[in-house]
Amino acid sequence: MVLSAITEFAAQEPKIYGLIIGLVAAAILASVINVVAMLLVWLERKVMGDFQARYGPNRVGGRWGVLQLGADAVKLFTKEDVIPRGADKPVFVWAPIVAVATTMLVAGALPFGAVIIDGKEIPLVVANMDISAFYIEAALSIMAISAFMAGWSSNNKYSMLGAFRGIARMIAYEVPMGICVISVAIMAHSLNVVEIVQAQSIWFVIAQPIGFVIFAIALITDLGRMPFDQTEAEEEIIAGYNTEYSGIRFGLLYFQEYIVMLLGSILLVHLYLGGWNGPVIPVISFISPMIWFFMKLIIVLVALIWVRVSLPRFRIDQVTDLGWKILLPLSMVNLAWAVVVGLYFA
Amino acid sequence: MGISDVIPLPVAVDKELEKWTIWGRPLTDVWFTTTEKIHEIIDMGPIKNVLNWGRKNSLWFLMQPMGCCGVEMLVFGCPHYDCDRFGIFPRATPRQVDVMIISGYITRKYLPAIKNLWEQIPEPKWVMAIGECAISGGPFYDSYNIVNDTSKFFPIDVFVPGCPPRPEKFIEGFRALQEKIKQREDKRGY
Amino acid sequence: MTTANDVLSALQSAFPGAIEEAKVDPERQLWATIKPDRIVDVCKYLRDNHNFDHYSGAAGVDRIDEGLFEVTELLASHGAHQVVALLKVKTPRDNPSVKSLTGLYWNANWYEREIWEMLGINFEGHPELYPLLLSDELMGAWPWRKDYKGYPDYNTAERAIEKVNPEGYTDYSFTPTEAEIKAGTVPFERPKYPTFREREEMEIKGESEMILHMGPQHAVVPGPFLLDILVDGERVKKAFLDVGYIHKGIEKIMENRTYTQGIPITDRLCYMAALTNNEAYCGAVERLLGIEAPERAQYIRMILEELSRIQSHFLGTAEFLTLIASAVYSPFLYMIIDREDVLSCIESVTGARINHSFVRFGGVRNDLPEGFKDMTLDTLKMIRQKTEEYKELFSSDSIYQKRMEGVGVLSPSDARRLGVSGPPLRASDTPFDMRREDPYLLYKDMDFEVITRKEGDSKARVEVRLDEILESCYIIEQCLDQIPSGPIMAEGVPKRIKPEPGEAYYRVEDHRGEMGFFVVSDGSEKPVKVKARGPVYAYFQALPPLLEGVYIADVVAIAGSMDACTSEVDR
Amino acid sequence: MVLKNLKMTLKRSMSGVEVTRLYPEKIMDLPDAERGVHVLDIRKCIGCGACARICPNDCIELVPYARGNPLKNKKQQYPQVDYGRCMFCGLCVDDCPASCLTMSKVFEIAGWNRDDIVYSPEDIAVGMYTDQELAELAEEARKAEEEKKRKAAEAAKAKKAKAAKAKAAEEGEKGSGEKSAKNKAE
Repeated sequence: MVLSAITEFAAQEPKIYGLIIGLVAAAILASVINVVAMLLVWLERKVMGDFQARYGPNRVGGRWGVLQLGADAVKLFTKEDVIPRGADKPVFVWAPIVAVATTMLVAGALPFGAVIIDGKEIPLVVANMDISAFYIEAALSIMAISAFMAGWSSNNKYSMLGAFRGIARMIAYEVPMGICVISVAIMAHSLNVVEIVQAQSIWFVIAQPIGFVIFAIALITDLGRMPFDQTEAEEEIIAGYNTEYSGIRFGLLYFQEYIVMLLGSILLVHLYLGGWNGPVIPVISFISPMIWFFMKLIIVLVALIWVRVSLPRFRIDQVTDLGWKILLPLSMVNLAWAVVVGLYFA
Repeated sequence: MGISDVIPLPVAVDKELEKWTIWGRPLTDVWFTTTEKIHEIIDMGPIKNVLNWGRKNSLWFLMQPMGCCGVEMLVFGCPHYDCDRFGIFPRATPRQVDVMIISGYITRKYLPAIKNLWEQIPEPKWVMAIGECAISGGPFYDSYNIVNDTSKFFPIDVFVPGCPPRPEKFIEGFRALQEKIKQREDKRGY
Repeated sequence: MTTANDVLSALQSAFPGAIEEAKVDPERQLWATIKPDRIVDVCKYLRDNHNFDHYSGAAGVDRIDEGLFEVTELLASHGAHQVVALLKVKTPRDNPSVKSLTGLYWNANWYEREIWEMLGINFEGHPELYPLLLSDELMGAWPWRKDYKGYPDYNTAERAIEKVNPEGYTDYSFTPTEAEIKAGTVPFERPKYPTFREREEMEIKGESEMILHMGPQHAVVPGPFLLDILVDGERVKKAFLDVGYIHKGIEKIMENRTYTQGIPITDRLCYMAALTNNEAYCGAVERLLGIEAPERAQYIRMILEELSRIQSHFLGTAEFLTLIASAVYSPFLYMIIDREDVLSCIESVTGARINHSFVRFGGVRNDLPEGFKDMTLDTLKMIRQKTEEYKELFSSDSIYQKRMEGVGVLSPSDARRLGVSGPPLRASDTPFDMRREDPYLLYKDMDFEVITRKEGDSKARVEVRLDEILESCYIIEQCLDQIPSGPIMAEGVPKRIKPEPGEAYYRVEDHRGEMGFFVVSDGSEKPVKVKARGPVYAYFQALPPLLEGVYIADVVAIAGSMDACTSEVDR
Repeated sequence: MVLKNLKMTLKRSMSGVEVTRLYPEKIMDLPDAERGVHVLDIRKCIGCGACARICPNDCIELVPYARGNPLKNKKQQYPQVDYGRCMFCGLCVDDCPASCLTMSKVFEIAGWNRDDIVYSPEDIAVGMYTDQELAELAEEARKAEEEKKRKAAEAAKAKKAKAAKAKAAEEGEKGSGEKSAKNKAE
């Protein structure tokens, strides 16, 4: 009864129906992503503990400490909201919102795996665009702007230094990262992430090893994780651009970091590790792409945490040096390689 | 100043609503309300327990080593004692912490600085005195430059003796604070 | 080889009449009282002709009975000979004034400023005589004078006045009471240290410059101190240092305790080197008493001090790692894990993790427990293996090399001029180690190497520390082999310590450098003056010139590689 | 290259050893020399106050304690330790002539209030007298007291008798006394 009404409505007003479905999907996506990001924080603390011969959270919520992040969230979201005197109030208030909003924009275009129905692969993506790879790349760089807003508006010298560092780093690394995405697109003959995944009969990590390394480094830089966390280097500039943020606003920035980490890893999996591609598992063929996708994702996430606990931090000038002097030329080489292999031998 | 003051409701509705109660209070108090009233309601009900559960399990402290106890504070965060087990976590900026550990001698010169730090911490916040110097001046009680009684300046919730206290004592102190928060006995009354 | 007698005779012939009284006691120490107007000449002569290029401090003594202040200058040499010259200058109590040595020795600056603010002795020719450790309100009270009446001041907390300043923060001031003004214990003049605003107005020249206030609370610091750095973008142009945030007045407190009660206080001087501080203080008092610890006690002391050196070097390196990496950086945590093992070895003997209060006059507190040897040997084996691993890590990793090589370079001549000692000095190609230079305990029987490096940068300093850990392991193994049985306390040590009137200076190799205690006794139960010459004081003084022209990230790397301990600076 | 670092952490992770001392559940083995909370052997304490005199921090105060040994002086006082000031240096233990003050391995003394960390003799004492023992001892003390009183009374009696004797003797020597008085007058 209801179903038939809906189908009728969909047939009559396809545009409005599409809009409603899109909004519902976006809402589900936003809440799911937040929960997953919280799980990710928990995962990081546990894995970090494992690397460091300790346990990590194991008190709150049973033996595994799964509710630790719940406690953190409750605390952060009920803390006093301080806007420092002398801060540029509107910008200060909007910075975390912009940060989270841009991550959601990225999330909209990223496929979160795929399901197989009737032998047909259906990617789980909210907005399937022709240029989604490029769109994601562009939206990721907007995040540096939100960090800059946060740093600039705080009326704090440490924040400002962090913001400047963020911008300098972003400029140095967006270029090689963009070139890497282009190389991938050339090889896949498409800028659509879904098509890029489908084009990977051979994973691009094998076809373009240099590109993979450059993209991985640039991605870590974009995420602002060790050894590239100069924007919030605790030992140098206190907490960088979020020094003055507290309570719920800091909570947003804090979780946003992890959401970006999740999305960045998904992007890496899609572009280089063959996304959800993998041999179909017979019994549960319905979700077998999802299983492959999540396995790859978790390996990438753990690797990111592993790098974080084991490497010391670069100085900001060394970071930009690395970006301009090494990664950029190498990405050019990679581009040439991609053009040669992708266009002439394919 | 609530919504009801601005937009007068029809009398009939008002009367009907007055009969409804929540946690023994008229619903109108909650429904058309001010911030203070919300706080009152939260204080009464079980929501406060949930909030306090979150707060007590996520005590981030200010990384502010001041003396011998500072060294043990460092060790307290390291694998052998692993404060992360309890959700305790060091942060470098006062804006993002809940607990300030006074881990050493407060001198006349340092008192204004540490008081500023305390004022920068957003509510709810707690303070712990760790080590003799923070409690009473310790070995330096008769010095010309030491503030003896720290509790005159800070609402200290937990006193942890030791010179310096073993890292276990830091855990003990934090657990005492958690218990205090749970029982709503802390000095500032959260 | 120059001996103290040679120096004395040379001085007497060069400056007839300038030396009022002199003695040589013990062999390598020259005590002389110099006429106040000739002190600069004498020091210049000693520096130029007898290699006294190491200014290791100055102590001011208040001789209230005689109506005099004495300022004792401690001069030594960086390895050319082992003589320590302790040159005394006397000045009347009313209107005291002494000639400044800042023209001769760069690092005399802080020592003289400290004596000035504590005792009120004016130093003629000192370039910047403004407060160092004390806050402005205590200036002029001269707290180290024997007739300082504000002492003991139990009521500081009650007298504090709260006032909200224009920036919205609460200021505290301790305004003196009427009674205190009458009693004359309060400031009569207040030379001001420049405030933040004044400094910013003075120093900032260009549009792109700003002053970054690192501290008093900052993640970089091992204790509160204020490092103002004038930065242009990411480059540091100039650095200013303000210490004294945890000035506790240890030297004054020790004057009000008996000799025995002073031992636990020396622990708190620098908590990482509690055992060597004990050793230096007890050594000085033993010299005054004329006793010597039995052989077994000396071995026990050596074992524990070397163990303590290992843990201190581990912590120093680990802290440095957090500063160039972050607090979640794993090798830092691994070092702390290894350090815990060493700590439990020490704890099994002394019963405390950090502040041991273990050394006693003429012996040690208790004997080694059973099974200590096996436990220690096992730990040492593990430590050796781990240290080798860390060394390999440092030498092979390219990020480390980028962050450490050529950062904060101290040339050998600069290092000597700035008065630095310990690992930073040895990293600058100067084999200067008290264990070799002025052997105390039984170090003269031990076989070990003084580690040096040529480069003088942060990397060299870290490598010196790691190598010293290996050397310490070797020394401990020798000690454990050779340790005899016997008593652990010397005979005839009185229960109430009352040394004969006199002075003694005793220096040891702290984990961070040269640590010396200068103790003056007047025959009573309490010392007249205890002066601690700490190594970190010298490092800190050398920090601002080192920081010029580096990046902000390097500020923490350099400060960390120095392995500073604020508690000892402020005392 | 940076691979060395990565290898090191991976190795540690693979070894799977957690070094964490699970404190609230398990307390690590502390050495015998550990300097923790004081232990006062109340039967041995002689209340000399040597510990209070040697204490550099002035944290030991001698206070009266009701459950002390009634056999001894009733005004005897026992050490009360203020752990808000004690720096666990062990000088008091070294200096105790009756070796009744020692330090234990207990270290858990955190308190909610400043008063919670002041430990009266009752909190640190071991070998405390039970009520029965205390009653017996009190009885003994009472007996001793009575004995003492009796003796005192006897002594007083004896003294009185002696005094009476002396008086009698004096009276016998009255003559000479008068003489001396005379001499004095002169």
